[in-house]
Amino acid sequence: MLETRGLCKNFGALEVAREVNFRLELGARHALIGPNGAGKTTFVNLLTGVLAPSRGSILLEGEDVTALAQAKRVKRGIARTFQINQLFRGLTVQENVCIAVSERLGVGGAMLRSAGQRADVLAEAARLIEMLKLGNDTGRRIIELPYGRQRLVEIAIALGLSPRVLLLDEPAAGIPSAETHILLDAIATLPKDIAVLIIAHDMDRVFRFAERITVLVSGAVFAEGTPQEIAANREVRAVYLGSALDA
Amino acid sequence: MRISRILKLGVVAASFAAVAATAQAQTVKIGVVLPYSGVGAEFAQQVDRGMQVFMKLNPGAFGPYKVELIKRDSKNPSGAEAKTAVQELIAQDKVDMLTGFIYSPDAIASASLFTEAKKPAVIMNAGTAWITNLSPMIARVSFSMWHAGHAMGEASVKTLKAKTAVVGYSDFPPGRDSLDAFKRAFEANGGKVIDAIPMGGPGQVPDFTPFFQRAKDRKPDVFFVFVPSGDHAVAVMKTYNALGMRQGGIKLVGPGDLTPDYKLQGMGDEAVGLITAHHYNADLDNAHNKRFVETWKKDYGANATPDFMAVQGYDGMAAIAHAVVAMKGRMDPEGTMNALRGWKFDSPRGPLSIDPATRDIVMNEYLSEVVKQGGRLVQKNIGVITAVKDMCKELKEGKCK
Amino acid sequence: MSPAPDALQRRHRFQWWELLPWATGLAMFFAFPNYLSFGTQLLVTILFALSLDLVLGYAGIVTLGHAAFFCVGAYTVGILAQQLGWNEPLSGLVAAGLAAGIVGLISGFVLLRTHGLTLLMVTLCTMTLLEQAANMGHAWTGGFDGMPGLSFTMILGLFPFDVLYFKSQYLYSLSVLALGFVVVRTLVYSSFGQSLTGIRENLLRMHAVGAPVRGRLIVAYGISAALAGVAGGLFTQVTGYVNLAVLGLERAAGVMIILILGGHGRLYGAFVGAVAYLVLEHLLAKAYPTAWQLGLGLTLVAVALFARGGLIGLFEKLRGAR
Amino acid sequence: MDPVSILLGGLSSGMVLFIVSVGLSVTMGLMGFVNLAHGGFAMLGGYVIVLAMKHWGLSFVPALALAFVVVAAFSVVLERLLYARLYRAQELDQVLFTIGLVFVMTAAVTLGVGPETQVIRLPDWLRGQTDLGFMTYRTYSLALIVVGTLLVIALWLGFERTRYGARIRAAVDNRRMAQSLGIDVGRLFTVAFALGSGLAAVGGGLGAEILGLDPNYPLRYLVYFLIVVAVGGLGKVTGVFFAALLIGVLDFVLKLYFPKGGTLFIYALALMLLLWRPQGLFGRKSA
Repeated sequence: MLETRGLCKNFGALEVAREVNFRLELGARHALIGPNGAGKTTFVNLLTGVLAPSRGSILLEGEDVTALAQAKRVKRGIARTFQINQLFRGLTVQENVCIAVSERLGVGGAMLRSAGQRADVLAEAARLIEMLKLGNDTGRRIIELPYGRQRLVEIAIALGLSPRVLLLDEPAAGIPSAETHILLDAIATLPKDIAVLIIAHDMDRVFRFAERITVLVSGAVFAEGTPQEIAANREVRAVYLGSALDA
Repeated sequence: MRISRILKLGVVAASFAAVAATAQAQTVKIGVVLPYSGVGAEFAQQVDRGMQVFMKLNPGAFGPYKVELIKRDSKNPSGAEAKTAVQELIAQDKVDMLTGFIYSPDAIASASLFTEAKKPAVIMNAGTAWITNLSPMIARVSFSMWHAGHAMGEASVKTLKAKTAVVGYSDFPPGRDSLDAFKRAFEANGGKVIDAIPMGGPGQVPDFTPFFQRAKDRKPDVFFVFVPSGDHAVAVMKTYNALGMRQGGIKLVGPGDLTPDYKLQGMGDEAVGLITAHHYNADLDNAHNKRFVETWKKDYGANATPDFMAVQGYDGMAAIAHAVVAMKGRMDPEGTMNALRGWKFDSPRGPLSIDPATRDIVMNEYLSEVVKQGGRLVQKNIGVITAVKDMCKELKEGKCK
Repeated sequence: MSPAPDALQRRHRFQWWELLPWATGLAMFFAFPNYLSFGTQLLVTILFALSLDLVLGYAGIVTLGHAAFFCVGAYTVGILAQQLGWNEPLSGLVAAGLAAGIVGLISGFVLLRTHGLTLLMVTLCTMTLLEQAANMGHAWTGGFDGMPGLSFTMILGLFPFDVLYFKSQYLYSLSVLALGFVVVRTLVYSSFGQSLTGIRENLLRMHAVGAPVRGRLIVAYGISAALAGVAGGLFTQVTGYVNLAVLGLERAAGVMIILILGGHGRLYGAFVGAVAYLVLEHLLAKAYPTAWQLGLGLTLVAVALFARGGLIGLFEKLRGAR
Repeated sequence: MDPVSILLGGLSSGMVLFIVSVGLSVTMGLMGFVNLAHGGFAMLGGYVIVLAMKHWGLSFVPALALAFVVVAAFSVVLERLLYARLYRAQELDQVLFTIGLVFVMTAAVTLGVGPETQVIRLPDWLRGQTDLGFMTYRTYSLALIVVGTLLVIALWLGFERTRYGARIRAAVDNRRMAQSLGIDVGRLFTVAFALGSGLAAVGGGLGAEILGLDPNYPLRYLVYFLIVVAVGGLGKVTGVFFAALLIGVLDFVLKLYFPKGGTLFIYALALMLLLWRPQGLFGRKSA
């Protein structure tokens, strides 16, 4: 589905991605883990087109999208969330989701009809808001919400794009543990043919969710396999997992 | 909504009927439009004070008639503000006449109103030559850029014996008018203008060095400079001296805007030797001027000096007084204009009159040189050209046709 | 209590108090027939500020050069009338809007690659360039002396421009402003307007939802420029005069200040700001004729420090606190 | 026309631009604060000099030093009381605030001193012409070139060779990183702001001979200062220096040879430079 070949990125002498060969299969539930500074977010930025790779290529369903602009990749079905919330802070939850949905439905540039009268957009937004249990906050502005709830809006926006590939950059970070189930439920109800790549720190959850795990260290793929394989991999335990797993 | 009432800058009612016994209650309303705030405030002050000194020195000038001055701020030289002020003075305050107008755009924008409403206007400064052609209701007591420019062109050849000249001018209408006027007269008398250098817009005082460097390299006999009166002039003197142009044998000449009277002392010795042509300077030697300057210094401080704008305010009031008395306080527009046509007056600037044909001023142009006398800088009279008309209209140049 | 989910629909619906400005505008016409000249200038200023609101308030493009488009519109009408004798007012306004809109699209295409300080600078440079060009082309523009005696035919063939009493001019300007307002209101409440707000609020996210950000900005810039051009054309028509003073930093900064004072990105900020600014200016000019800038400056500093969102923002806050 | 005098003329006006603008560049680069009131500090400096020379009989050079101290101190007060509240505000609020501040400064000077242009009397040794051996040239221009050169060397050394300079550079490059390294960025800014404003004051005084001095000074030259900063690159001392010289010389040459174009060229040039390199001619491309 989504594939990288020999992906490299450096900032001057600093290499943040080295020869990354990576495959995300159709319907995959894939996790990307690695220590801080391993280049996980950089990798997402490369996939979505925020950054241009220094070398290598990115393929979506076998088609080279390396040179494609960010917006065009979104149109082809790559959506993401950010590690640090990137929301329209002065707008309401409803408006936040509507903006994403409007773009997906191709009416983001429509000038004549009031956004409040786009029944299709509003219905879709309402569905997503309900799904993420944000119904009570629909009309509230982002800055009025606690961080955890904002996190859910972040997910709602990504889902509003009806992605085929969904890249979740530490989606659970900042959500109180009592509410993480909302997030997990939402992910669980995603259509099966969506490929999901989740970057996470919470190993426990990763191992429950993921069917496949890639370990990134210093910008390079260190290991890849099923959760069992990764858990059993001594080297991985040595460089990274050790403490996290024991904890 | 009280916005509109707030608009009035201030209504200053002034009664100058010295003879308290007059029973005549005819009040003539005069709208005064000047830039009381903003960059032109200094000019407005000169004109305003000139008007006041006239009324103080000539308490009986209006005869038995009462005159009410309604002052309005024209702010920036956009024309639009002035036009709004004029429109409201006419529609609301029902003025009989209008006066003031420092900036040419203010007079130009308002001209159609004078015609439409049939309100005579006495222009106290605005110097673009063709302003008087815009409306039959306009009479001008100030000057046109052609008065001094043409006089200086003539005098440069005849008096200063110059053969070549370079002109430097601020690149806006008065500057271009000055260039045309000087060049026309200078070349008509056998001289040759070898370069004309636009020196930036009037809005800001530029660094004159590159322009003056260019002029210096051309080695002309005279360097004629027109810049807006005031701050530009100080910078001109500085640069002229700093580049050593005087030692290079290049005479700096220009209209009197180069030597604004109230800034003259501040220019220092660098101004000595500067030659200008103008219709007024505070050092003019006549009885009227002596009294004018004396009163000015008494009222506004020993360091205050009237300049050409001040005397224009003075003469403007004189013209209005003449019209009021001639019309016996009933300001029929045609009659008022007829009264102004051919009006003669002995002003601090010498004898002047209004040309009946063009309604523009006819006056003397004085050629003067800045000299040091008793520790002060003084403008020494070195020649007079009498009864100068606006040569732009006489010669039917450009827009003056 | 959080607002109901249909808040968006309700907010975009026309509300009774939105008639107030127009009712006031009409009431002014009957109540102060002698002050219509000032009123007309006020209406033109509101339209100009409204056009700026679209880019500055909604799309978050911080520009200091918006006077350039006002100027293009003003000179389009002036030059058409003076050089070609084209003095039918309505088509003149259309021409002004078109000319300014085209200039807006082209300059937007070139300038909107930059942002922040650089954008501030390039817009400022563009405006200054235009100012210089207008002075150099004084054979066409009249430079500082401007174009005197411009006259226009009757509006719709029915109402003559009266240079002395601004009755037709006032109503004409009020109608044009109303029209312009409908355009802006429709735009900002549309999905397009929503996406502009998105760009202002979070550029990164806007890219990530797949919006063609630059294209949207250029279109918004072009529309806004066209409106500013209409305001400029209107200015020339009602004043019957135009000179170089339509340009320059003071005018550009002035309209920006008006908008921010009223509250940018708030649709009615332009109205409140223009009225407040002009009243303030006149009040202060009356009290301190030569230094009204002091009071104005202090007011601006106070607004920047304590009243983000301008006067309307302040009003919203007070209402919210109650 | 001889190229040397053209070069000298352009360099001297470029030096003035540099001295005034360098502080603006540092503060804008450091805090990302759009300080449109910077020219106001230059103007205040000029007025301090005028008043000190007139009323206290100070001579030119001590008056310059006094202007630096007074304006720097005044700017610290403003910075702590007002500017600091707006560091996290939107660009727009900063623009509004600083324009308001310019109005206040302009009005205060108009009320207190008067609307007219002030003349700073230069000492005799700075007036007239100096014989350079191969040519004579305006003494003051030569002095400006010397002062500007010394200043840029001093600033360069200060930035590159002292700990404080290293901190400022670090903070310009990456503020968050600098903070996490334990640098007190707030205090750093206060110091840089005071230094920048003080330098502006000196520039206002030194430049009065060329740029004039009156209450409308801050707005009149704002565009020029901003162009220098934008072209030079934010927070780059040497960048601002070369940008100022480049603009000074180009402006001079263009005015000399094509006076008809007015200042058209310099704006066109700045526009093209900024579109070509939005981060400035000497600025580093941000990642």
